Amino acid sequence: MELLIFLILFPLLIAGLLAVIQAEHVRRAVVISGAVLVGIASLVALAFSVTSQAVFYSVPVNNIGILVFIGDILISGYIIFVSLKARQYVVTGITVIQLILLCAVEYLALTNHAHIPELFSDQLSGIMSAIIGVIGGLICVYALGYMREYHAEHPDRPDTRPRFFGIMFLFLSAMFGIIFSNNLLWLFFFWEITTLCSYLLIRYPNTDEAIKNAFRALLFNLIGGACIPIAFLVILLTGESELIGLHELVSAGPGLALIPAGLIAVAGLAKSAQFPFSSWLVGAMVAPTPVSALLHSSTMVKAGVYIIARFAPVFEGELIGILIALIGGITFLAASAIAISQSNAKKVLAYSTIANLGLIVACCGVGTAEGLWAAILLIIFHAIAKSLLFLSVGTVEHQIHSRNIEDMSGLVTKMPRITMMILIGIAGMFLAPFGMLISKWASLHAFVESVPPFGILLVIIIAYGSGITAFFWAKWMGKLIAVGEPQQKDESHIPGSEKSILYILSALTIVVCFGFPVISWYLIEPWLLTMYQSVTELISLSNIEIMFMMLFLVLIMPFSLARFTRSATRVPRYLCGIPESETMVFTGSCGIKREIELSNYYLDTIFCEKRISRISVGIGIFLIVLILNIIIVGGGL
Amino acid sequence: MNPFLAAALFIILAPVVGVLITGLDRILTARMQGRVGPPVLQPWYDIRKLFQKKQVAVWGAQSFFIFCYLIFIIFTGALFFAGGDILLVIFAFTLGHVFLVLGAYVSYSPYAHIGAERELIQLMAVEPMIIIVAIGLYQVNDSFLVGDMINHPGLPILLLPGVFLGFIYILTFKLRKSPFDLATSHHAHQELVKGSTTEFSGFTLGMIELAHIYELVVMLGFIWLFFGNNLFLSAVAIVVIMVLEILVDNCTSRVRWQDAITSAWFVTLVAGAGNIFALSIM
Amino acid sequence: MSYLQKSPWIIHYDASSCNGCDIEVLACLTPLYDVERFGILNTGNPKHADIFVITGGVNEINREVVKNIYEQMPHPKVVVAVGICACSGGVFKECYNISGGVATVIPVDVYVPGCAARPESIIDGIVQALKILEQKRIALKTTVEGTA
Amino acid sequence: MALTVLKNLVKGPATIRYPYQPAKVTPVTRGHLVVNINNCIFCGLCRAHCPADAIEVSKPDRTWKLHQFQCVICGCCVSYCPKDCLSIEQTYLPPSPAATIVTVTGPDEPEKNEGQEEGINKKL
Amino acid sequence: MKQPEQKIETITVSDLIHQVHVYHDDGYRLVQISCAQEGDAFELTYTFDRDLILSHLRIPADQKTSIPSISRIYLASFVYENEIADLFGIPFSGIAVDYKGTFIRTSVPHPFGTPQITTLKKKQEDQHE
Amino acid sequence: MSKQIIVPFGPQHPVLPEPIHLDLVLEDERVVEAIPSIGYVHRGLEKLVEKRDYKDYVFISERICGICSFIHGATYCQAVEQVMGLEIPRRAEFLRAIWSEYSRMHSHLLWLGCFADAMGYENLFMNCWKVREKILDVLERTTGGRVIQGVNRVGGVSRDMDAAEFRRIETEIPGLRADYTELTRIFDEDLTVQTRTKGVGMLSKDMAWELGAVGPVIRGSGHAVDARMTGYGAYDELDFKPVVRTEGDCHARCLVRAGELFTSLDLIENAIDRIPKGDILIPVKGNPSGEYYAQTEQPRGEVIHYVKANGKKNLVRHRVRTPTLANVPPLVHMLAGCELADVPVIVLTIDPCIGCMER
Ligand code: SF4
Ligand code: SF4
Ligand code: SF4
Ligand code: SF4
Ligand code: SF4
Ligand code: SF4
Ligand code: SF4
Ligand code: SF4
Repeated sequence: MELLIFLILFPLLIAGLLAVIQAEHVRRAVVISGAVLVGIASLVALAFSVTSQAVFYSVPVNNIGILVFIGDILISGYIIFVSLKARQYVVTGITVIQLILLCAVEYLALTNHAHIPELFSDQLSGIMSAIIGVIGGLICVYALGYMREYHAEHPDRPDTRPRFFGIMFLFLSAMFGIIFSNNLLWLFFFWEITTLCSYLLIRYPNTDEAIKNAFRALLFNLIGGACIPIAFLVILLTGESELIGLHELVSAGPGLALIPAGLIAVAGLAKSAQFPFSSWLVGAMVAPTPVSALLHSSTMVKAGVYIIARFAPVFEGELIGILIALIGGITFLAASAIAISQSNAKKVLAYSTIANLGLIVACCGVGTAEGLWAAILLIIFHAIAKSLLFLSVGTVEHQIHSRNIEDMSGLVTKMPRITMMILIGIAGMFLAPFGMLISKWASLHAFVESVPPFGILLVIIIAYGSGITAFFWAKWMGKLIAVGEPQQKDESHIPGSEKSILYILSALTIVVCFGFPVISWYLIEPWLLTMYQSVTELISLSNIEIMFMMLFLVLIMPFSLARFTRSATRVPRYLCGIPESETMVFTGSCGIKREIELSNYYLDTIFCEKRISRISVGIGIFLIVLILNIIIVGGGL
Repeated sequence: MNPFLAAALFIILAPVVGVLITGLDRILTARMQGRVGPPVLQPWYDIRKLFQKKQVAVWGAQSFFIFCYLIFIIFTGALFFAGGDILLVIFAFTLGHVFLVLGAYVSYSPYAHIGAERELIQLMAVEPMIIIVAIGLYQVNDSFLVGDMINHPGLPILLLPGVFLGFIYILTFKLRKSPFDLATSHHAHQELVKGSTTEFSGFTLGMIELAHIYELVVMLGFIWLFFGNNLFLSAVAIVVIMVLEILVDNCTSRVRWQDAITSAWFVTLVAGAGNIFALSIM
Repeated sequence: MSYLQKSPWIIHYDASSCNGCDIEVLACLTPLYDVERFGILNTGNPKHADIFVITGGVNEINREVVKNIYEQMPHPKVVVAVGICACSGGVFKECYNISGGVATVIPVDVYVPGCAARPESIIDGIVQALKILEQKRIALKTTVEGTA
Repeated sequence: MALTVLKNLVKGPATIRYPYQPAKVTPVTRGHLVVNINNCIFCGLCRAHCPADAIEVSKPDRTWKLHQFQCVICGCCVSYCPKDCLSIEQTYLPPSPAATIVTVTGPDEPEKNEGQEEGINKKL
Repeated sequence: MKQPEQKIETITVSDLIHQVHVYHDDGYRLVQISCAQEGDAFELTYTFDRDLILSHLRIPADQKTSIPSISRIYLASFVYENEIADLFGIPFSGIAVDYKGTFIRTSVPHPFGTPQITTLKKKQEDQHE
Repeated sequence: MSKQIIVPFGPQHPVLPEPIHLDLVLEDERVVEAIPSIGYVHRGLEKLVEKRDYKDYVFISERICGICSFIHGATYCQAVEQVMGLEIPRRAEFLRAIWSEYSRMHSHLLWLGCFADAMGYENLFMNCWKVREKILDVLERTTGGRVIQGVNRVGGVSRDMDAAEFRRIETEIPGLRADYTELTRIFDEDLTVQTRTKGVGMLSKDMAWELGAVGPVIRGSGHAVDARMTGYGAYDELDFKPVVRTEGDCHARCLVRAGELFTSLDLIENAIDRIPKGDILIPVKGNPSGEYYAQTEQPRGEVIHYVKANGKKNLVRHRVRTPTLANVPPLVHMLAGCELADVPVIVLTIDPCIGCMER
């Protein structure tokens, strides 16, 4: 399977190229062709995974393990260097600890050399690679137009675009590495690359806030990351060195794998921004929007849930799994609640990302086949819909110069197309015929039967969470379509590349919704079959019929629009009898002319950001400590 | 019964049943207030009247969203009576309400806007309990299909007393009855004028009224599920619950949204969640 | 009989009356008179209303308000002026701030005399208004069909 | 409250089913103003004291005019009439689509017969 | 029943603030401010109450010189002052909540301060065009 | 960016029976600013005094407001009588007191109903108004008008009540008392009413005095300010005790009014017991000259009728300082920081009477 090597190395090559290219049009060509090639290759990988069983592949190079180790040392060295420079001594300390642990691991691994294939690919890898390749590629192309405008608007910020695009592609490369690695030492190496890249991308604006938040991201990911070498030590000290292979470890069953899997899952929790680690993701919003889209929809955070999903079969019915699921559940609930109190569009997206990841983590944590089925669907739908949302918000931001949802009032008249796409994205996040809701439905099905009574606990959490989710999404939709004074339609300033990417993503959202049964039959179910041997029919046929009826209804609806708009006569708004002197202006008390101003509710007396995050960080820390305790006790036994 | 036949029957019969129930509700309310009240068919007259009026709107798009609302409420009911997956019924129901809310938002009028926000608060308040109802019924029936639930030979309510209680509590929200008629109410004297429906008139308002009637029937259908295949008992229960709702409507003032949502969530947690949690342990 | 006559919804506005007539309008809704018997509801919202029940002689700043409410009501609609003030300005006819009767601002279809107008008179007035409402609906239908 | 509600339910509605049942009136109810024109001397005192300016009196034409939709039925004129020919009756004026002015012409002074005319002048 | 005579104390405009302060410090409640025309001039009367006994202060006024507002002492006076300003056209200075002539909007400016408007309306005006 | 919602509240608003306007600025549903705007009922009727005979003007003064119609008329007459130095028949003063108390009860019941309605308590509204009809029946039976009584004259009243009528009233009183007890219990004890009124619209004792509140508003904040204590008219002979509560919230003001219903019944019984025989109207000759501030207690609080005359048949100035106007500053104070849902409750709690406020 040279394709795997290609997917890892090709983006690396592009990254190298981009880092040196200064000319903008050349960069453009390289980025577009690189993205297209990566996208095609990833789809080919997907196609392969449909047709074949898991493939294993050993890299035909000797002593490549040493190279990986050297790479690890270089990354750590760089981090130590920048953290010392920025006086972030905690970061330095953790990196040093990590390095020491890693040396020990390497020593053990060398003395006890395992013969396992370094790379492998199965249906899950196929799905992930398609997400990374296609959506990641699209985001990179989108970034071309976006970053030009970004620098035009912020002349004070250093323009290091060659490096920027280099890192973006490096990131893709590392993501492919993570999903194709079978050797966990490799996986860790790519893991650390993503951590480093995210740090670099977040601090891109180079403001004090960006730097601070970049270090926060680095710190949290390193804390999580430090758990992985410990897991390696456990593996290498307790058993056969073959278990350093991902596939081998998962197949070994909970008896041997539970403790390392638990430790690696903690790293996954940090990476996927679960409470108590969530604040790095919110802070990362200072970065340019394509970065947010890349980190929070299809890559970075997905690496976290990917690794947990990989180990999900190990967690089935185990206490550690339940605790992980609870962390996911609490995160889902708390992050959704906080999203209500936010008016910054990117923050809403950030919190809803955290919430959705929480749901995925919860599904993985229960570890049943149904749970995993829901988790994978969630990963797919979330990646598409969220990147669509991030990118369209980025576009809007450049047009109206605000990220505030309140400023998007009546956007439907100003930018009807973009608004339509935001609406599709939002609908995709919570409305009935769209994917996220199918997944939510599936996860309810999954939880209700699993590990009583904890499954029911998760069901209750979802029940509350879905009401909350509906609130903040619906009010945003409402804001977009609430028309005070019709504005001049003006979409011409939007770069073509941005627009076309948005079109592709919205089309994808709809296509995937239509196509989800196909995805389920050809990808998810076969994969689950290999993991769980027996798989029940997860979505019965009648439900698919229903889904289609609903989709049909939604599609047919726009046609009735024309008929209804014509017949009505326009009348002014009801203002208790006070006439509108001009549109939206009335004469109020003291003879003052007032403009009608409407804003959404933020309910911050109930859904107070500080209070909720303080409480849930507390719960999160408690649960993590509990997990680690169980591991220590379990390890000691 | 053939699911398509059942759905068709619902679409045709629900307005009849709904109008009668609403009409009787209005008479009973009037009698409780020491008045005579309107004729039984008054809701029907109202809807027909609204369809006769000339259409006015702030923006034409309003009607579109309300049309979607009506369609999805009807769809929800059809799905329900066809015996579909109850979770999907609930999601379609939510979808319908989101359309209502969007319709209210469109006009950018202060009262409709606040009504829409309150409508969303109500949605948020009842959503957990409705999902818990579905889960509780699943625990009893081992199936999410309404079609299976109505064939339950026993009385699910015996296992789900808390869930039933919680459901009745949030039914007040769904029927837009005092003390939880936050977003819009049947009579005019409220701080929001007509809340979310302020900017609708004529045909559009007629569609809303019709949708409310369908909604009522669906909500009463949920009560049925608590009594399995015992038709007689469920009919009695529906009557008793309706009378109880009307009584509560007449014995309370409207509460603030904070009290509404916290009390609904509290009841959901204690009665609803407690009940299904206990069931899962057993 | 059309449905319009079975379900007349009213909106009430006090265009500078002395309250006497307003409380009688409100009294119509209460148990003793209970106009809901005729399907009459007080909507409080011009966009839902068919009948505009207006009291008082319309003062300077109310002119705009009254017009605004009237315009927001969808056709067919009728105006019932309740009380002597609304009919002609009554004792306040000569006050500097009173325009003198609702008819000076919007067309009135039925006048209900009385100071204060009795609930029974108000009911009679609304019943009369229903006939006019029906005529207007038919007129409206024919003009619409004529133009179409 | 539940008690009150149930009591209402049991006691039945308090509604007077007007117009199927007659309206409440008392002997002193002020309904509308009438004039006995035969006794009127067209002195104009009623006009002068009417707070609503509802009356017009013309001695030469021998007419007594009442703007019915302007009269607030206060009874002020009644107390000033030197001939006690004004009185207030209990029944209410019916609503109408146009303002009503009642013009009553008195009998010619010399004959003093029963020739009384009532002209209702409607205009909008 | 015959009530006791009411005493009205007439003071100068410059004394007003001081006197009102005295009332305020003695725990009086502001009951009202009224205005009436006195020939060509106007008079303002401030009424206070303590233990159910009314006390009145009266100052002369005209439409040119502004009267100092007492709303810094009795906030509630803003309603009366705005009303008098609108109806009589007597200017006040420093009203805490100044409606600037929009408190009571009238068809004619200062109806009580402009003598000619008494005859503005004819008796036999046709109401129903 | 401010998260504000601007709501024009009124003039046409179903919770407001009368037009008044508030510019509400909300954050979520919390009121951050509420500026009232009035003038929607300003007719300018005080100016009519320059055109009408001072005796005929009674009928206009009664139409200042259709709710406290009777007391307005009586207070105007009282002011003119004081200016003219008239000693009116004692029986007339007693009759005025009886009718005043009936007016007060009808007004309070009306208010209790509207107040219930402002909280969305429709049934309670209906019940209050059902009881109120009984009061209106008495008023119509004895005066000829349901809401505008028209029996006040300068120099007395134009109608008398006979002994049969008094007996009838006395037999009706126990029934009314039972009705009042029932209603008061609901307002006092109903849980939902309590959540909507307790602690809402706080007006401290000091603020109430400082802002010049009157009537039930100031009595709900712990001051015994009631013009009836001055003993005008027949009140000096009746056993009157003001109803005072100290909580200063909407609930307290509501209960003050409910309590006054009982006080009124007591006063009526009292007056019927003590009413002297005699004339009800004395002939009035001549024209008044002088000025007078007449102070009486209306349902909404103390009202001041100021009358100034210069010996002609037209008065120079008639001015009414109505209770609602005095209660506007406290209202603005109470509205700050409340919830949108509380706005109608708080607005109604001063029992706004825009008709007389703006005249
Ligand atoms: S919208 Fe504002 S923050 Fe965003 S790029 Fe433009 S100027 Fe910068
Ligand atoms: S801490 Fe205060 S400001 Fe911050 S979210 Fe909570 S309530 Fe709002
Ligand atoms: S007609 Fe009479 S009762 Fe009616 S508003 Fe006018 S003055 Fe008042
Ligand atoms: S009853 Fe009154 S209003 Fe009518 S005419 Fe006589 S004085 Fe004038
Ligand atoms: S006061 Fe009597 S007699 Fe004189 S004009 Fe009038 S009705 Fe005739
Ligand atoms: S007796 Fe009577 S009618 Fe004759 S002049 Fe005197 S007031 Fe006039
Ligand atoms: S206070 Fe109110 S009710 Fe009383 S007389 Fe004045 S306006 Fe009428
Ligand atoms: S306060 Fe209201 S009810 Fe009372 S007199 Fe004034 S306008 Fe009338």
